[in-house]
Amino acid sequence: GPANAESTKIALVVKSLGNGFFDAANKGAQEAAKELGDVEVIYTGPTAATAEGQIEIVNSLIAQNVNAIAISANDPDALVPVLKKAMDRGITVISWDSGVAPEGRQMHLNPSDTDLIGETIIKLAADYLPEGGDVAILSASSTATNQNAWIEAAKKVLPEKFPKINLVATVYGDDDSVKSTNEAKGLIASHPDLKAIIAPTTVGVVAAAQVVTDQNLIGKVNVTGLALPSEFKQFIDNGASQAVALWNPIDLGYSAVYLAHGIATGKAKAEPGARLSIGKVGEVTLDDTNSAAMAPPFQFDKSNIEEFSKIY
Amino acid sequence: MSALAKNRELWLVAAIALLVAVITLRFPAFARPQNLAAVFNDTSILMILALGQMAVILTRSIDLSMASNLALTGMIVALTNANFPGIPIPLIILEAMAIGAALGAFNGMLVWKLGIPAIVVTLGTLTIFRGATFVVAGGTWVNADRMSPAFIALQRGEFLGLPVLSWFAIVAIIAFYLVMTRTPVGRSIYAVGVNPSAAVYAGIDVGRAKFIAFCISGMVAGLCGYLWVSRYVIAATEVANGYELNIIAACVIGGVSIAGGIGSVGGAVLGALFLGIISTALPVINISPFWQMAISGTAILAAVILNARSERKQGRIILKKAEAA
Amino acid sequence: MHTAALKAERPASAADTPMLSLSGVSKSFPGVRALHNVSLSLYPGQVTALIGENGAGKSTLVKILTGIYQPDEGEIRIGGDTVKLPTADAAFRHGITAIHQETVLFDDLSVAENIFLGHAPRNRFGLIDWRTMRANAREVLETMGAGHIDADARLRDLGIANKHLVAVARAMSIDARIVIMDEPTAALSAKEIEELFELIEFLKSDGKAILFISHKFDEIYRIADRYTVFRDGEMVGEGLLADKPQNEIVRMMVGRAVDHIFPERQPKIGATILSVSGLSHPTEFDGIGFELRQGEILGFYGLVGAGRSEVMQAIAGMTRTSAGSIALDGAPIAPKSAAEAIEAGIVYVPEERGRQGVVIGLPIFQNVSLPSLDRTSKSGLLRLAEEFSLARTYTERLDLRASSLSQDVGTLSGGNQQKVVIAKWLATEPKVIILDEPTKGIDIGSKAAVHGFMAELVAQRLSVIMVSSELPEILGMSDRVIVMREGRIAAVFDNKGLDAETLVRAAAGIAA
Amino acid sequence: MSAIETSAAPRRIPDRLDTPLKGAVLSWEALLIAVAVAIFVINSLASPYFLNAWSLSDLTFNFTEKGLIALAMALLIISGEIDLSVAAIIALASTMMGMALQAGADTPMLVAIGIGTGLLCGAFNGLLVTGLGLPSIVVTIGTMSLFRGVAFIILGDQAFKGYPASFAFFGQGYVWWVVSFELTLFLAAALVYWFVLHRTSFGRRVFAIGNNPVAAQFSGVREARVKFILFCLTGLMAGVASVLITSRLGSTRPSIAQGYELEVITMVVLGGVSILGGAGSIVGVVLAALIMGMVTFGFGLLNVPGIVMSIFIGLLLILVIALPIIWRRLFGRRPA
Ligand SMILES: Nc1ncnc2c1ncn2[C@@H]1O[C@H](COP(=O)(O)OP(=O)(O)OP(=O)(O)O)[C@@H](O)[C@H]1O
Ligand SMILES: Nc1ncnc2c1ncn2[C@@H]1O[C@H](COP(=O)(O)OP(=O)(O)OP(=O)(O)O)[C@@H](O)[C@H]1O
Ligand SMILES: [Mg+2]
Ligand SMILES: [Mg+2]
Repeated sequence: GPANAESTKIALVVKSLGNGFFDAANKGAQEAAKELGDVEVIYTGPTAATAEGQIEIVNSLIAQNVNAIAISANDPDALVPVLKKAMDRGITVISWDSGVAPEGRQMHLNPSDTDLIGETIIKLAADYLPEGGDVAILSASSTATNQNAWIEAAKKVLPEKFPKINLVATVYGDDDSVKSTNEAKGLIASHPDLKAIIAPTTVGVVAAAQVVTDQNLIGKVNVTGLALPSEFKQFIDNGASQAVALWNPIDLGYSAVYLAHGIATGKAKAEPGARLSIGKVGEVTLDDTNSAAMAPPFQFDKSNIEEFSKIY
Repeated sequence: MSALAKNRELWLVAAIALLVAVITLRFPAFARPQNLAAVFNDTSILMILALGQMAVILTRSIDLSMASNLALTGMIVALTNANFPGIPIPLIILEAMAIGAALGAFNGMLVWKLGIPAIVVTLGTLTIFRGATFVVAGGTWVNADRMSPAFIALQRGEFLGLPVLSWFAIVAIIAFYLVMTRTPVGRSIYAVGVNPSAAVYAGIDVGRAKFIAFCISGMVAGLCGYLWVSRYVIAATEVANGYELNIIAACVIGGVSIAGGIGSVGGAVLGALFLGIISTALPVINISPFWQMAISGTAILAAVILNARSERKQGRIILKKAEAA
Repeated sequence: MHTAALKAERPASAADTPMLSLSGVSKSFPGVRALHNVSLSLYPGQVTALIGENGAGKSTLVKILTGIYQPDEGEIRIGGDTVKLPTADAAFRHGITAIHQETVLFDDLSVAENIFLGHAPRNRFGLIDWRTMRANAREVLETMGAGHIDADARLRDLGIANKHLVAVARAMSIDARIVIMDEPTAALSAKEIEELFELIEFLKSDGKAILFISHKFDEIYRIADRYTVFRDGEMVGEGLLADKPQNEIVRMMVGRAVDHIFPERQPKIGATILSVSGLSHPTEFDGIGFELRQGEILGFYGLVGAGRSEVMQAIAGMTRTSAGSIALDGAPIAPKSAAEAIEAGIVYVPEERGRQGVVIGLPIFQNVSLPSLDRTSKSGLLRLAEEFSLARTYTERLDLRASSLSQDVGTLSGGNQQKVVIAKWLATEPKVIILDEPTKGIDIGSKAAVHGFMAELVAQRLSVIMVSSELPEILGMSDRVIVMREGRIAAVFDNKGLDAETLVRAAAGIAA
Repeated sequence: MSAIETSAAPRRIPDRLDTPLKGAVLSWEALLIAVAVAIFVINSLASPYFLNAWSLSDLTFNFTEKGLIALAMALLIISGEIDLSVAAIIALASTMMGMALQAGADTPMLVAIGIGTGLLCGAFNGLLVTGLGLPSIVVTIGTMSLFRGVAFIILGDQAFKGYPASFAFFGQGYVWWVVSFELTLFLAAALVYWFVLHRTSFGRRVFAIGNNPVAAQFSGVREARVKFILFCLTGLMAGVASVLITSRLGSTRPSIAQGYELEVITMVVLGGVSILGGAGSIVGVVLAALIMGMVTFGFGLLNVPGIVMSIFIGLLLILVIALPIIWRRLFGRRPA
């Protein structure tokens, strides 16, 4: 392998640069690097969230002989060949946040348990709808692995746990503010009885909350989903949203680098059933697809958003 | 063909009416005045941009850099606002227009003074401006909590029952109408596109007219930079990525001839509205959003074919009798 | 001297001091010296005719006076002050207006705007006042006797003559002291020419100085007071027209006796090679029928816009016809493209050299070989040696002046470009060659070369159709002459003792 | 030259004046070679990882697919037309391959379908442009939405995956050592296109049309036919690129190859092809492809964000076009 006498180089490849969630993850990654010592984190990603862009980046990382690549993938399948090539050249590859198909990585770190996220996003809406009613999902891009998995999980729990909640539509805003805005408007227009919009994406949730605010629907339509506290605080404050949830992106970035370092240096081994330490965050256990899940999503509402918006 | 049938704007109005009617069949509330006003408001930015693009296309040029200019200017004004929240919004708007115009002038100078084809210049500045957006913001983004309330609120305010954003569009339409039809500058932009060599004989500096058109499109893109970031309350590198082709498509649907010299303010506005209605209506009538792209592609092709038919050059008609027949 | 003699007869007035004078003006284009040290004076209330052969530099002078071109050297004085005319706008402001030879107008703008673009009336907010503009346009057209033209019509929908009238109206709409007219009558009918002359009389009485360019001597003698003659870019004479008989002016123009230009030849005319009958087009021409015999030069005469080019382009496959038939060597052909016509053995040497003839950007040899590529290449592969030898054979026969065969054809002078154009179609070894205005815009020497070459071609049993608007050329070269008018054949003549007047009458539709 | 000159023996006109060498030194290609060498040297100095067989091999993947399309696009632009729909054609062709895969097609069949779809899309563009006489820039803005739109209609939020192992060779395989199949194909195609453009009568006609379509038609060039063939070729190359990308990604999404069209056109223009038609060379396009590949890969090695690279590419494009113009302004035209 490309182990060398100098520092361990770990690349944190994100879906796109200039996205608040990933910038927060980078913070955690840098923390981990400092803690581990002798680790250099390369924070990189394409400008537009495309698989092709990430492939070019992985190619240049391979050429740089990095020790490990930790990637949040724009496409679970398209990146597999190039990541396989990286592994062939002795580079440790893990995915985090948005996964890669098992053959393209050694392990995957889910920010949280998929089923749990699915349930949480519905619960966030249901908690404020005692009578039940229509809700709709505004997702990111139609190819986003993680969102699709959460939505699947959410649909599964609906009939048993939330019988009064009626999911009327699932639309895609492509993590683009304009598209998300149009889609949110479309949902509101075509479903007059809509009670909540669930956006399990930090871009979509802001767009939806802005639409609700602009159309004076505060109190009528509740926006919820996954949001960065710092970006979303004002919508909790103005009442467009009662509560949202998210895991801690800083911890996520920290964990990704910690795990990648462990596997790259041989301290840890990625195999089903293995328990891997992630330093100050704790430890995770790999399932039979070599995936692990971190903490359950954390909920933000009026009581705590102020505090967290200062952190991430 | 009667004069009526030849009038492109009327055709477009008919097409739009048909489109609205079809949508209304599936979703009756669509044709309600409030909803139509909302569609207009949603399309405001595209309309303003299409007007700027029209000025450039009329001179036989093209501005591929508008969307990038919008992103860069939007980022700069958002940063200005974030760092100096005290600056009044009218000044911010002036700043946006000035920066946009300066970027447009950069394109225009290269076209005018060096004679580089507009498509090459703006293909280059398309990536340069967007890259600069990333650089000026240091790779970060500006979101709602960093923008001042006034920055966000202005276009959402109402005036005479319409959102201020719609008024921006209305003022832009009126201004463009006056400039393009009633000022020597506007007419010289047309003249240059219709026949550049004849324009020289008429005392018009062709390069300068192109330069002015680029300044106009830049200024408009800059203004829309402010409108965009305050509308979607986010200024980021990716803002309006790829939007340049929507702007051109709006012009083309509106009957602006890519060969220059032909096009009207009404046409460009209607072309933008047509696209705006498609993009706002599809989610509403439960047509899969995956159909949207194919539908607008078909609309563009249909518009081009129709326009070409009405534009077809007639023979010179030497035979007197044939003329009468 | 003669001016001095006449002075006594006239009351001394402003008319004797030139309103505009030009001296020592020279202008060169790459490879062409268009003007050399010329001078010219225009007097208030008088019409000065500028006379010279094609390419003598008349239009170049007009462009200098209207700010389109900048002279290399020389001085322009208006009312005694030396002026610079860097742009068309500057010329307007000095009170110079012109009707240019090519109609330089805007097809997609309205008639009114074509007239007033650049000096439109404005309201008190500085905005263009369309209502006044339309009213003014109607007024200008009315005073010119062109009230039938709708000021709101799009120019594209007008015929060529009406377009020309709009160009005249544009010049009239500018309140100018100096009015220049570069062949204003070329596209006008007899009635419109009459109206134009009335207008000129009016301008004269209004004290304007007028420069009038025409190749038609009857017009010149009718309307002009003075003449200036250019030959090969030099001023060779000027004075009062009343003193000068036409033949002297012609001698000045040409520099030698006219009939020596054309080659002597003994036509050996054979059997019919091309026969055309009932050829029609929905809007451009109707019922065209004629025969071309081997070794014959068939002249096609007509006023500009008579439809000759359209007919020829139809025969050569470029234009679709609605009826009629063409037979070559007795076999019917129906070429649907130039490629098919060339294959059959009919080639068309177009009139618009720059647009239809040369491919600027390609070197000379590639221009020459373009229509013959199938012959010079072998199963699609280029063979440069073949191309060079083909190009050399034909260009040297035409005495082309070029530094090398790899020179971009765009760097050649007009006449030499024309030689390349002719060489290129000759190289296809056609049976019938159609030359549309073959000597348009080329100098006298080249003209002689082209005419000589035409004579050579027919001597080699080739058949030639020559479309020309120049009477001497038609009379000097043709064996027979067909006259076209408004898309139809008006008359057919054997060129034996044929005179210019007969042809002109036939072309204009005036009974003998 | 005097006007009247009695011609004695015709003078002999030489074939050429410049020796071919002199022409080559002053050519656009020479400028590009200088730029390419400079970038190569800078990359080698800036990153210790650059001068390495595998790095150089990986580098080629940054331009081979776009470069393949650029070859055909160069001919199309020289003829005075343009095709903005190539990236959309890639998406549609890839989608068709995915559908064929679902229907059980084998590798040769998949390749045939990918290329065939490209060809058909190109023919559709060509028909609209030459048959109806429409401006290609607007036609292809329309078909760009249409082709990708159809891919979205078919695929929606789904993906096609599970391409056979043998299919992976096209985008991931190596012919010999570090020489990938993609690079080999690109070089072979470049040779073919060079030959077609510079050594056949077809290529000559392309130049003639680009310089003066009317005169070319009058000279017996079948303009519509030539342009139609060029649109087909461009579609075909997009189809080929689609096979390579699909193979390299091992899957199909409707959003594949987003934004490639402008990169391809940038490559062509940087290669010295006049956007107004009539001039250009394949050597220039190949060099431009190499330069763009080296710039993006070199910046990548330094972990410079792609967006910052694009500033450089944009500047390079404008500078490379502007420099000769400024040069001519400053020092005047060389006497012929
Ligand atoms: N832009 C130009 N570039 C190169 N040569 C030119 C240009 N304009 C004119 N010439 C050349 O200058 C000479 C004079 O042309 P000009 O048009 O002035 O002739 P003219 O006297 O008006 O002829 P005609 O009676 O045919 O209109 C010709 O040899 C012509 O080919
Ligand atoms: N309606 C028109 N609008 C613009 N240009 C016209 C019109 N009619 C004729 N022309 C121009 O006038 C010229 C002569 O027309 P055309 O070729 O039909 O007639 P022709 O009899 O062949 O004349 P020529 O003597 O010039 O060959 C051409 O350059 C043509 O473009
Ligand atoms: Mg002239
Ligand atoms: Mg003609």
